[in-house]
Amino acid sequence: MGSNGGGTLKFLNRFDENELLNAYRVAVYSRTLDDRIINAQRQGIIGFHTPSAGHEIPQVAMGMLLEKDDIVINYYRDLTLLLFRGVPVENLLDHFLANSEDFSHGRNMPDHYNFREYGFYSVQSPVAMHLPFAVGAAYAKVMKKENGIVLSNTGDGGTSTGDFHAALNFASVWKMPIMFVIENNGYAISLPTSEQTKAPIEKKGEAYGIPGISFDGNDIFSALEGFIKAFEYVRTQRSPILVEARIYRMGPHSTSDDPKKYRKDEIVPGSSDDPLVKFKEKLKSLGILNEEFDNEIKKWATEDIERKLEERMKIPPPSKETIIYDVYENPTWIQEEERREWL
Amino acid sequence: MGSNGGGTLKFLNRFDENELLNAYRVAVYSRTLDDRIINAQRQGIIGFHTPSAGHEIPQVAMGMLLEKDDIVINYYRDLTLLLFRGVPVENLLDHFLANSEDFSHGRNMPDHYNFREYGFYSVQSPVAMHLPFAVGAAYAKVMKKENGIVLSNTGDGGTSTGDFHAALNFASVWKMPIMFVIENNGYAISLPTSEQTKAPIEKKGEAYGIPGISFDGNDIFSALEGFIKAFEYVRTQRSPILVEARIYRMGPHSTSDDPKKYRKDEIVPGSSDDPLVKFKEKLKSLGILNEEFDNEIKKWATEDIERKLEERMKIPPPSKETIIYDVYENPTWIQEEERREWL
Amino acid sequence: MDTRRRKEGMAMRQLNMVQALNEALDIILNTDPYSLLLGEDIGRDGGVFRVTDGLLQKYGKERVIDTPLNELGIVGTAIGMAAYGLRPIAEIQFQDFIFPAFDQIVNQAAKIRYRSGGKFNAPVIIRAPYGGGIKGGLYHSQSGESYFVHTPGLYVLTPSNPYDAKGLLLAAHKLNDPVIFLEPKRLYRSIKSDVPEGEYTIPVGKAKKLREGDKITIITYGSMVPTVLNVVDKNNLDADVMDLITLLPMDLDSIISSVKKTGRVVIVHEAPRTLGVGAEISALISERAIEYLYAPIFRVTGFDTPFPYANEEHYLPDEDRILKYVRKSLEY
Amino acid sequence: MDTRRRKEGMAMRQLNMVQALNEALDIILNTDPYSLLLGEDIGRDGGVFRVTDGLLQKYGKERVIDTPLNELGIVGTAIGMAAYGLRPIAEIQFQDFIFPAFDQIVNQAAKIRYRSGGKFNAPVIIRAPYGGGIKGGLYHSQSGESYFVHTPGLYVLTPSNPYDAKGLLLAAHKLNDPVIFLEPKRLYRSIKSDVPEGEYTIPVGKAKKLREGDKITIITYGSMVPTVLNVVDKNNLDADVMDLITLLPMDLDSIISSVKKTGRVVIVHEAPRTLGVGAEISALISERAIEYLYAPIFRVTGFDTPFPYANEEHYLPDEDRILKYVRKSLEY
Ligand SMILES: Cc1ncc(C[n+]2csc(CCOP(=O)(O)OP(=O)(O)O)c2C)c(N)n1
Ligand SMILES: Cc1ncc(C[n+]2csc(CCOP(=O)(O)OP(=O)(O)O)c2C)c(N)n1
Ligand SMILES: [Mg+2]
Ligand SMILES: [Mg+2]
Repeated sequence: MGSNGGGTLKFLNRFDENELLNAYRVAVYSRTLDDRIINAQRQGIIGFHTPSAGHEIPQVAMGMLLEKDDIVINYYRDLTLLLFRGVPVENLLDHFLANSEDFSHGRNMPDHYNFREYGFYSVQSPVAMHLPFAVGAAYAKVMKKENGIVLSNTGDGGTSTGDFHAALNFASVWKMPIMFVIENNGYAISLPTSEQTKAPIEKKGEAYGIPGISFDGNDIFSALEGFIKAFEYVRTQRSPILVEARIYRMGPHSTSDDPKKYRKDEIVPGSSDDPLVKFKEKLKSLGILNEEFDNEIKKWATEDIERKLEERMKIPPPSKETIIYDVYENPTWIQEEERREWL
Repeated sequence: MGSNGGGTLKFLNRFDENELLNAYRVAVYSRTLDDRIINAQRQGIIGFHTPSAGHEIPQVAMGMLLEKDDIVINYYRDLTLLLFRGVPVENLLDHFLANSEDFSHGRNMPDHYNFREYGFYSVQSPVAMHLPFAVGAAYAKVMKKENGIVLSNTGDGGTSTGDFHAALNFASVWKMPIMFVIENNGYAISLPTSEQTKAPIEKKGEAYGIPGISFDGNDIFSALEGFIKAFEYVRTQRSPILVEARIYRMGPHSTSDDPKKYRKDEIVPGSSDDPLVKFKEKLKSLGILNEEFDNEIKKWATEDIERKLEERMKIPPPSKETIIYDVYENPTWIQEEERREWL
Repeated sequence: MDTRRRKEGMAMRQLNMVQALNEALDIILNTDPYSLLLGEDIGRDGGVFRVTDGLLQKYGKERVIDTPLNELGIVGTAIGMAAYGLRPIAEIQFQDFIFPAFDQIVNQAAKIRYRSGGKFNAPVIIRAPYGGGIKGGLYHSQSGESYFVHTPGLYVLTPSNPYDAKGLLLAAHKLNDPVIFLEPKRLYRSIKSDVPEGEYTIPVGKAKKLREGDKITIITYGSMVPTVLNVVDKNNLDADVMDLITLLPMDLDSIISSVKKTGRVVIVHEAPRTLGVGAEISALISERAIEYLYAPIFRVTGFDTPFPYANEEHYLPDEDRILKYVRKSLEY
Repeated sequence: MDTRRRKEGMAMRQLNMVQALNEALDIILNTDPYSLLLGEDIGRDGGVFRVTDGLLQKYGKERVIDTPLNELGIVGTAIGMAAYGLRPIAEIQFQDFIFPAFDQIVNQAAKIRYRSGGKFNAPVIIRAPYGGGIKGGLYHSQSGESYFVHTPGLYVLTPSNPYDAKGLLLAAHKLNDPVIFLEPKRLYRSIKSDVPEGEYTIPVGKAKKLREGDKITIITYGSMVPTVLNVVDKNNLDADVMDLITLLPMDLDSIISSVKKTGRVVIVHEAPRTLGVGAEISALISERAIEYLYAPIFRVTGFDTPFPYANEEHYLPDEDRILKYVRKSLEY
């Protein structure tokens, strides 16, 4: 870290203070939204949520290094990354509320995002099922001579699936420009990573001839440093890499989950171990942020979300006819008949 | 190698010359049978065969180290190992001929063996589908406090499957006494191993915290040495290991395959590179075997197989009612009705 | 609900289906030393629906196994355990996630006895919550029973109330072939019934007649049973209501004799219509009793679409939809 | 066989189904730069049935890909390719080995359009040889079409002769949704028919009437078509013979109008009876045309067992079995 002249600080030879501050702002906004959605779930406004508290740091780091042409094939715990890449919170709220403005007419459970316009794929529930898909997406990019790379992330539990195995092997044999990111938050619902696998996750690439890299994802600078290396590798070698960001899932797995049944919380939100608090302290010590400004950011986030939530809640639910749309490009007689008969 | 006194040679501190000679005899018998089955297929006597020429050495090595209580969950290219563990050639021929004496009433394609009495599982076609099964078998052994370990083998192609991934991970997490053997014969039908994966196969265990070992499976002493270490590890550590025996599939993938479409043969049967010829030369140089005795063995094998084949060919085909047996312990009304109506 | 089978001397309690299933598992683990459970989050967490709650504490990690996240591994290893003498009961967290294990179920479990000429068999029970009604969207609501009913070598069972759930799971444990045990998650906690303590079994392959009537036969199973009973009771329908319970092999005799009596049939299930279980029921009837029919055989089912989140109440067959077709049949 | 659709000016050659399919793939690769093939042994080896013979040499490794041994990977990556603008055609070496990819097919390909509100779709064709008749035993003979026909979001197609095979594969390539393309391997080389050079398509969703008659409707598809035609021709049956070609969505109108004309139906397929495609056909008929029937709807199918090696000729429906039920229907 240090100055590279011209009066502007350059961190890691790359990011100026505005970029860091922006990252912090997105992380705070994401946490605020996360909390509000959990709350809304308790109020019965929203059906379900998989909180992303604890995942913000690696996600803003990825956001800072992704380029416009990069495609992200992501999973259900990526709220921060969606915000970072510019998905309007209105669209997110429409999705959470499953209202008629939602991209899929409210067909999906919350957190099953779909923002193609912002460089994302559509999230499905089956863990890691999107990883082979990501390899195919990379293949299309290469064949069509498009710029950019593919980033595909999943959880530590995802590494146990057959999809992970297929995806890493195909990516390696085909030499695809793809970054596999494991957001290792220590748990797959109740299963600690130590029982998910007996190998360090970063070593799992070796079975396919794919290099691995692992770092403390709770610290913004170590996350940035790690991701800089990883992106550099994929962009220059046009080859796959496996990235492990070691983080901690601070909340429950989902709003249906009660972690007290299976663990003692190791990192409590808001405590000095909370990666967001550590991020703040770092920025403060660098002279980029002070308490007052931090409070302003938080106030803005809370009010912005509140206002927009209230607004989006007025949107009516999707019409029931939407049940039969989009099964095929053109409905077959079966869907047509079902619509006529029932909807 | 060397003498350990008492007038008897002990090889690798373990095997005497009779054991080596027996191994050679089984390997020769296996090759002879293999050739005869291919021939029988051409004559239209037998429907199909996946030749095991080139696989004999690691299989006799396994056979020499397996103990009675060990279970083998094997694949379709293990003729030699079946012979080594005492499966009568009559039973093998009944299976190849799919006659009424076959264990499953001729329901399976040839090479889909099933010899539980000799410590084997039942072979199915889907590549590597038996590996998770093997882990479960090991679990049963451990839970029932039975002696012995589980050995499960498959081809290089098998390492790409989701079954391989699941099996190695579960075996590691559960710490099961199981030896995974990859008979890497260089090809999965037409795909060379170099396009199957970009990692050395022995390294694939590292993704699961399982040690790997690799050796030249064309040489009896290096195969024995490798397997001695591997068995020792599994028996003493009661933990999984991954073994790669590097061999070469000398024949076609199956009697339906024409390797000329995709490769030039690197090792020609009967040439000085043929592992069986190398085995013979080794035994000769050790003074255990001479050409005359070798000819006797081969003559005996040929005649024995010929006689038994002729005999087993007289056995009638399975009755058609057998189609509906063994779907369930007791047929449901559906099978019963189908039998009454059609068989 | 069903108290006709109450056994002499067995204490009864009102339990919900989760409790009843938990009790069945407890009995199995307690009485069969070679039985064990495996699945994701079934141990410490007690299962995401709490069906295995408390069993890890009681029987230990060797017999209540929290597995890595891999359904192929869960089912594949369970088959190996079963073939070598254990009695594994695997949980698939949601039936929607059973498909990575589909190969193991269809190509291994269902065929092991056949291909080995009876030398091996796989007495494994695969439990999976299925169906909608909990706002689960595309991937926490599927009713995939057809995929298994089309696979000879399997048993496919599904209870519709706590009493049957316990007795059916205990019955499944006695079968020496693989069982797909589908639990209608919508009914996990929504109904209670008298459940005896201790062991009892529900016969496999037998449907239950929940209402006796002369004018129409309504055939259903699993989560649609309470809805169908509501329609019948509220509208005083003179209907035979059959709860299939066993989907493979279906209780042909009961179906045919009811149809011969009433001459009218409506089949109700959540799964999509095309090749839903209703198709087989319909085909069995028109092969064997077509001349007894006064009306077409109607199917009231989920739509031929994936399962939607926001509009699930419109996706699921409701009382109106069922009644409409019952009337249509009666007035035909 | 069918020459009615012969196009003006197109040269005809007698080809077998393997050659016809190879030609269709050649045309696709030649005219659509974003099309590509992937699968096991499809490149150097030209496919174990030689359907892709010569195409690697012509179009290179980037577009004719020999993949590692993993069906999940083949289908999963193909879906990703398709969603991002390519037109992949995946080969599964035998349909029996498609199950490791079942999750990708059912949960990903079939649902991608729906869950993304049409933002993504997966125009992938999954080709797979299926059915018996080549002495393949349990794992090289399965007819698993039901598993796919029960899955909304998929097209399921199967040709019964070289002419249709080529035109249907070309038609599949124009669909913007996933297609399961089942090739009856028994007919790969056993029949030849006139096949035009160049491009033509067979309409998806339309059955073909191969014989026109008044007394009975025989509905079949895929490998059973020649057997059914033999029965009809040898016995001079006055029968409508329908080759479904598209199994999802089925050609309801043609089925119903034929049944209304003849009043008698026999359905023939290789797959096991329980929830075979015949069940849906039967159910559709008894929902919509039951009052036109003079006889029960009969199904002549493979048995509800795994597929045996030694006795496959007894497992497969043969002319006698079909004729027996045709007679039973006619005499009812
Ligand atoms: C194939 C499959 N099996 C089971 C589930 C149920 N499930 C949802 S999330 C989850 C745990 C995922 O853990 P991890 O991959 O570590 O991601 P995290 O939720 O911790 O971010 C499980 C078991 C599922 N969605 N898909
Ligand atoms: C799941 C599955 N996919 C495809 C096949 C077709 N197939 C049979 S053997 C084989 C190659 C296996 O190669 P390898 O594992 O190296 O074993 P080898 O035959 O070389 O001993 C293939 C692709 C199959 N049997 N199972
Ligand atoms: Mg996790
Ligand atoms: Mg090989």
